[in-house]
Amino acid sequence: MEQSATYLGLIPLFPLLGAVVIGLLHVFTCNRYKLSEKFYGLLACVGPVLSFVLALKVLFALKALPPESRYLTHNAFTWFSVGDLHINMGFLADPLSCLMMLFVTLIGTLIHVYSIGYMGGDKNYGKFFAYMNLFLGSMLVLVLGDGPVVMFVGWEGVGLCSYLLIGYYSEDRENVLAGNKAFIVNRIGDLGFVLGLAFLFWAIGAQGFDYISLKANVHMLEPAIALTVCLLLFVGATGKSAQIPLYVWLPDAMAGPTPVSALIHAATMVTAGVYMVARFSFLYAHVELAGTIIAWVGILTALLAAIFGMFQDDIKKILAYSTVSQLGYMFAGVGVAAYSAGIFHVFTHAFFKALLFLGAGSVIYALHHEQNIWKMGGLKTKMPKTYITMVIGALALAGCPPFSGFFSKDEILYSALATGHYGIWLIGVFVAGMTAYYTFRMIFVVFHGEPRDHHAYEHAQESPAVMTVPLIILAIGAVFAGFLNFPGVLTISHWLEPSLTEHHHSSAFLQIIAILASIAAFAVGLKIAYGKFGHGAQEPEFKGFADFAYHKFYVDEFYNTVIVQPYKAIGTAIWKTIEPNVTDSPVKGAARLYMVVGAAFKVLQVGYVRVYAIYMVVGLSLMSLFLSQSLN
Amino acid sequence: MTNDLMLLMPLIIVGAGAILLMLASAYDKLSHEIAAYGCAGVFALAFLVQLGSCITGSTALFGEVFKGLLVVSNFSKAAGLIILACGFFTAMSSQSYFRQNTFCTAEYYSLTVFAASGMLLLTMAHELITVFIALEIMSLAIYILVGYDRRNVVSSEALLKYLLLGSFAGGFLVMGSALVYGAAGSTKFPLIGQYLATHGFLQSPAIIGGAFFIMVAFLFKAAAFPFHAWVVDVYDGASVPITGYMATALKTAIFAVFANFLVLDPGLHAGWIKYLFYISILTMFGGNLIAIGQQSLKRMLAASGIVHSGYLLIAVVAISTKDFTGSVIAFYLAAYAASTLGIFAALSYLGGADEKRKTFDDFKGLAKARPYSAAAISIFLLSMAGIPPTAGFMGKFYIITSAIDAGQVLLAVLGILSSIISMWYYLRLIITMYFYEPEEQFNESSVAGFAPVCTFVLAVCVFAISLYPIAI
Amino acid sequence: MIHNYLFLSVILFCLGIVGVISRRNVFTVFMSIELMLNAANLAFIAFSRVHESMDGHVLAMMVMAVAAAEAALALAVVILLHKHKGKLDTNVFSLLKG
Amino acid sequence: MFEHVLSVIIFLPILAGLLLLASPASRMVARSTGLFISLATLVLSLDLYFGFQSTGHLEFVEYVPWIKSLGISYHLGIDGISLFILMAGSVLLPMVYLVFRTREKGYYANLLIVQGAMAGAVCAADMVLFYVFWEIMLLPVFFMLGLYGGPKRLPATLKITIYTIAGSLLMLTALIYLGVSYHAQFNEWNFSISEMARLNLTGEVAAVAFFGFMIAFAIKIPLFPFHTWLPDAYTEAPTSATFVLSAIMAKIGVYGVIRFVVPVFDETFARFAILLAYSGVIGMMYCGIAAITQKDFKRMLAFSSASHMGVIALGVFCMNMQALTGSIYQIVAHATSTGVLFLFAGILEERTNTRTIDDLGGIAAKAPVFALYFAIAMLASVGLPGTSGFIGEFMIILGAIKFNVVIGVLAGTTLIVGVCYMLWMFQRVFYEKTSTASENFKDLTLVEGLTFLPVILLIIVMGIYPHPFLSKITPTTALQFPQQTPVVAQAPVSNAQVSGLTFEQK
Repeated sequence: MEQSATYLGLIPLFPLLGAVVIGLLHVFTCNRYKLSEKFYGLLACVGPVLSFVLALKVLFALKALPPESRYLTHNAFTWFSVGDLHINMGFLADPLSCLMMLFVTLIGTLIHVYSIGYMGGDKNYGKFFAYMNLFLGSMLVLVLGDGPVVMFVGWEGVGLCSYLLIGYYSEDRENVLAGNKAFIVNRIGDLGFVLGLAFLFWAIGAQGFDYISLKANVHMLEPAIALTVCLLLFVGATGKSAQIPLYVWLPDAMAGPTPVSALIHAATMVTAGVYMVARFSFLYAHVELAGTIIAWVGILTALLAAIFGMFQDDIKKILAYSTVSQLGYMFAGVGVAAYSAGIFHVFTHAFFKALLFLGAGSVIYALHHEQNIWKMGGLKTKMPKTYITMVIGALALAGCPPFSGFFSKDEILYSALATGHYGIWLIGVFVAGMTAYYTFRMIFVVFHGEPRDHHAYEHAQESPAVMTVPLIILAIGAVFAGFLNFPGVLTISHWLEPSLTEHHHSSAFLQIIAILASIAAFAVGLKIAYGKFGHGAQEPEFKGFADFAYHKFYVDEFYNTVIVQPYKAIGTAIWKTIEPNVTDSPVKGAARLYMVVGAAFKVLQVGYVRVYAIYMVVGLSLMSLFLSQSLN
Repeated sequence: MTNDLMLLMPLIIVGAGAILLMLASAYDKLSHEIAAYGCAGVFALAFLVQLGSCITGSTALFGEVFKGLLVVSNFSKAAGLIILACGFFTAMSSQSYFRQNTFCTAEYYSLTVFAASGMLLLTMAHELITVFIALEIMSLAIYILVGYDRRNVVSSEALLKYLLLGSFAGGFLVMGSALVYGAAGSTKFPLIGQYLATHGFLQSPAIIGGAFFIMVAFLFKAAAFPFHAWVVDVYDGASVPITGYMATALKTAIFAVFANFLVLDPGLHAGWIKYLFYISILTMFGGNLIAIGQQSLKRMLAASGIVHSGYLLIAVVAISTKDFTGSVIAFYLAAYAASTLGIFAALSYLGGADEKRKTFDDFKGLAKARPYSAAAISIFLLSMAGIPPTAGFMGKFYIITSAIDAGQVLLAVLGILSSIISMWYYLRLIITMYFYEPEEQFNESSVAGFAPVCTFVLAVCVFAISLYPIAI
Repeated sequence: MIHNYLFLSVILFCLGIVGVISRRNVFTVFMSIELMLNAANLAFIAFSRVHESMDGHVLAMMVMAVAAAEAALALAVVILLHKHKGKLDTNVFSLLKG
Repeated sequence: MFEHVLSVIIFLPILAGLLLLASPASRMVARSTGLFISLATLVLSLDLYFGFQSTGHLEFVEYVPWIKSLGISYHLGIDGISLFILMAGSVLLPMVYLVFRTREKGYYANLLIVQGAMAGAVCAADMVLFYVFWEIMLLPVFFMLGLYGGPKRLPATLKITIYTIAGSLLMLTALIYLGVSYHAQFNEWNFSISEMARLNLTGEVAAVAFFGFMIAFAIKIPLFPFHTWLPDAYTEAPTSATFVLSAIMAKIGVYGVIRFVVPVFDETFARFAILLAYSGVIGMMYCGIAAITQKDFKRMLAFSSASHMGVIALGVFCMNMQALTGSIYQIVAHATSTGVLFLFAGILEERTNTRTIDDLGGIAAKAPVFALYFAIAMLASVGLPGTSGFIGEFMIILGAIKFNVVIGVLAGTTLIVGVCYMLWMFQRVFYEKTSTASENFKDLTLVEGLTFLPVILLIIVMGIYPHPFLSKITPTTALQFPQQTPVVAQAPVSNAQVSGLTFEQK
């Protein structure tokens, strides 16, 4: 049986409409007169709130259904249909998308509220919210799409928004460049995604190209093609979710306003890749190799990012790398076919990372857009709310029981262990320790010890309620979200079962080991961090490996010299050298030859009548020569 | 009998007209303007009669009247029409030409008509000596017209060159006829045809050599490579209207007789195709290459005339000796005549006193000063270049079609290539006229006369002709 | 027998051609051309003998007439040219070229 | 819906243009005439569009025999393929008159003529007629380029003209060759396009004829390596000429390939398709990469246009329904997006008197509406989902993968190549600090805003709800590939039985 629910279509529609309305209002008014910020703020929140409400409605609708048939669909219209290719603009709400939808809308709403405060006094206030709404809409399309192509719409839509929002302060070049970088790198991933879709379509798409039909036909897929498709799709994921080798855009993406970093580059968009893999669990579950590759890529990314994170001095960069690292965990999770674990981490991570970013934002706001942690310090007295909430976030991130991060991360590590990926598990535990270290390094440096920049310190003060309230709500989430999947209870896992293809391992022994290991890692990391920074520390001098890590292993420089510069060079070469001298030379040559021969022929017209007679006679004799030839 | 005379009527009218004009011009009261009108009148009358006979259209072999020396076929009628039209427009443009140039007397027009009578005769001629005589009637008149400006050494030089080489070629024609007569025992086309049909073409060396010489003479008059060298100089030396006249009417007459001669016998035609094949290629490309470098407009047009002879030779190669209609050749000639005459008509009132505007650069920015003339000239050029929807395009289309249909694919392709090459010098003039600023005012509108009208009419013709459907 | 006439006419014809392309004096050139025409006439006569018909003679007459007309024009041209340059060398008249 | 609507659409503009040229009309008169006529044409073609039955065969046929002996006739008709190119022309051209208000008489007159000619070329169902219009198309462009072009216009003019004419004359031979071989095979003369499909051509002569057509179209499209006339011409030409060239005329080249080459030269085409596909892909990358370092944004757009045309052509050569439909859809999409971009470029040039990218900057802040429009058009041209650009590109890539994996992958890179130069250009022109040149840049006036609005909306609508458009195309494209049965796709059926769904190339 199939359930149809028209209101599914509305969920993404509300924010999109919001975006259009706000955007047009802004565009047509901004240069004439200024609408009040309150007005924009309220207008902006309408969409997300409505979507959130509808999301809840969906949740209850689904709960009402028996687990095996827990999905709602809505087929808005035939998008395009050519021959076998038949794509509907359709939406699918099943436990998985419902979960995503819920926290996306929830956190989205909170961050909108927060932004009302944070963006105060910005001259393109309206534009900002238009983009934010547009983003939320696209994200919901991505989540709700009933097939990969519709998902791709959202997939690219969020990419666009991230581009627009990263380059939001478009006055100075760096931000825009960061935006371009994000878009282009994402596009590289999308190429993989599209190709993956193409292969998938020609393989089994003819009977319908939405998840349900694909799931039904997946058995027809030949292994080779299955592997190709899996990997190609994963390339898309690496782009969107900042995995090796395409993670480089995310740290730069911090150029955008902090709420953006919180919403897009921490909580929601970057987890799209994980969501996609989970969505295709029916496919990945059949391809061991792809899973293993994904897992390793993920865990290595986690490690790499953690290393970078330990040496950053920009508060947002630290969080950015921690995001990359956490994403690595998630992929490790889905890689070892623990999809629910991965999604669960997505879920919890959304809360505490958003929390941390917003906290950081409120610090930055307080210090008038100062982001270097070595210019902060001792702020805990100044802004207690922020401090407390951020500590909670940090604990969650560092995976301290019983905070949410602990459960989800532990779930992943446990699955790695249970499926016998010991290497992944070990690295995972190690990275957990590093996570604890760099997180609390940040906390200590920012909030403890002596203020390093007294002038800034004097003016610093707690942010307004509109910013702190979301912090608190998120903090609550960060604390309790974990219990939704308490080991042994596994509410979320069970909830997700109908939409995922996975089998749970239950081995109490490994369970215990995993838990103990991660607690230990956390403890160690915290201890070291406290030891080094607990009582205030000065900006250290990096040398050797530290310096190398401080410069992120010069990966950006590497890409720049190996890819970007050559590309431009080729471009110049083509139209400065190749075009005129090679491609166009036949034409030019022909023209030149033409002129030369013409000049030569002019000479034959000597003007002496005798010579003309001679021409005649010569021609005559030649002809008669031929004639005699042809006669005998 | 009377019907036959009706068919001959145009020729008679033209001949009589010529003589009358000659006599009339003895009176010095007769200004050359009036002579011009008279001449034009003669042509117009003859044209109408010819048209009438075309419409009532019957073909007659003058068996009983002239012992089959003359034949009127649809082809010859069409050719006649073209020639008469050319004559008319030449007279008209001469009228305004001689408002700026002073060397005119009334005889000029009489000679024009004489030439026309020669040409008409040539189109009907069906016997070698008749061909020779007709050719000479035409040529002698044209010689004089070329050198008409006696005070101008250049035109005298042109006369010299034309006369020498022309009579040189004439010598070949006569010798050829002699040899053919020797072999076939007659100079009448039908009898030669019969002889060839019975004995075959390649049997008697006399007939081969004879046909060969005759061919040479025709190719000379048709300005085919390598007998083309005189064309550029003579066209350059002659006065503008006469150049136009030669380029169109004369060429028409020659190709008419040429085709008539070639279709005598399949063997004959087949025998010459392989020469005409190479000759047409050489003619097209040779002409093009001469045209590229030219600075003077007249010389360029002369050279392009050579190229067009090349295309016509393709058509000649492609004619089928069985059911020969010559429609393709006639159509192309008409199209070519319309555009060429148009340009020369335009030049004859834009050229200024003593043709002071010769080169491309002299016509810079014409479009700004005289937009309509410039537009007309562009139309003619495009037609020559074979750009639709002009007559020139349809002409080329028919030629290429007939060529490919006759299996001459290579020839067709080469023809196309040569017209690609020819784009350059046609466009060059358009570019000069349109895309540069005018350096002078071209204000001889006072001397306009009839030439502008001719230009306009011909511009219309260029489109009208293209719509006229023919059968290959 | 007849062949001798033909040989003669061919020889005359060739002489004419050579004259045209080798001589530079307008007069001589014209005489060469006349030579060619007469060669043709000779051939006509000879052939009319072969065919035992008078056509050849008639044709020869025709040709002569035309040749005469041409000659008349030619003489006029010669005078004209002499007026211009005072000499009859064809190479003098090469203003038109290129 | 009256008789001869096609003839009216074709000849109304042509006659109006000629009249304008002949008459001493003032600029104002010329412009308003042009506007009126083009709007009238638009109305007619809309009428046509909604009257279109999408039977897949020619509709609105007009037939008047012309040269009976050769079976040449004045034969018009449109099907799903030609309809959209015709529409693109009629929808886009009126904008020019509204945007560029102070040009000379000849400018507008030539525009009218070229519009009519293009309509003719698209509607012609007889080869000779097609050729006639095909050539006439070029003349107005020649004059516009030469008369109203930039400083280095003359060489560019000569180059494009001779280059294109050379191509089309070769096509003429090929076309006549077809007619003659039809005569040889069925011994009756016929030049109607649809009949030619009956021919079975073989051997190298067929190949020669094939290349006769192909080169002509390759030059018009332009296909690598025949594109060398393009950058100069597009850059030097007055904006509206560039607009016409890129938005419609190039498409008629593709149309030619679909109309003549694909059906007529089945085997030959199949033999060379891979070659052509490669040249399409290479062209796409070559021009796309060349675009990134351009200093002059018009030139950059020229290269980008060439790059996109490569993809569109590729779609035709892939020989499957998705790709073909994709390229036809992309034809319209590209016409709208790139066409509009060129017009915007014209506006930029008019208001800042510079075409150098680096002289500009910060326009987004000065002119939000303009920036918004530009952004939408740009995103469409980089094929963002939700804009018209995506649908076509997606289907082309899909088809290309089926045709040949390597080509498919290369074709996919268009996603990246396009975005690189576009974003970089957008950044330097619209973002960053406001430069002196764009210091007092006026935003679009109300009229201009309203002028562009329909097209901008069209871009979005075609991206979000393309089905109605596609449903007019697919019947025709389906006929091109008889083996592809399901035209009206049925609802997805779960667990259907396995059918040959593997990846061997055709």
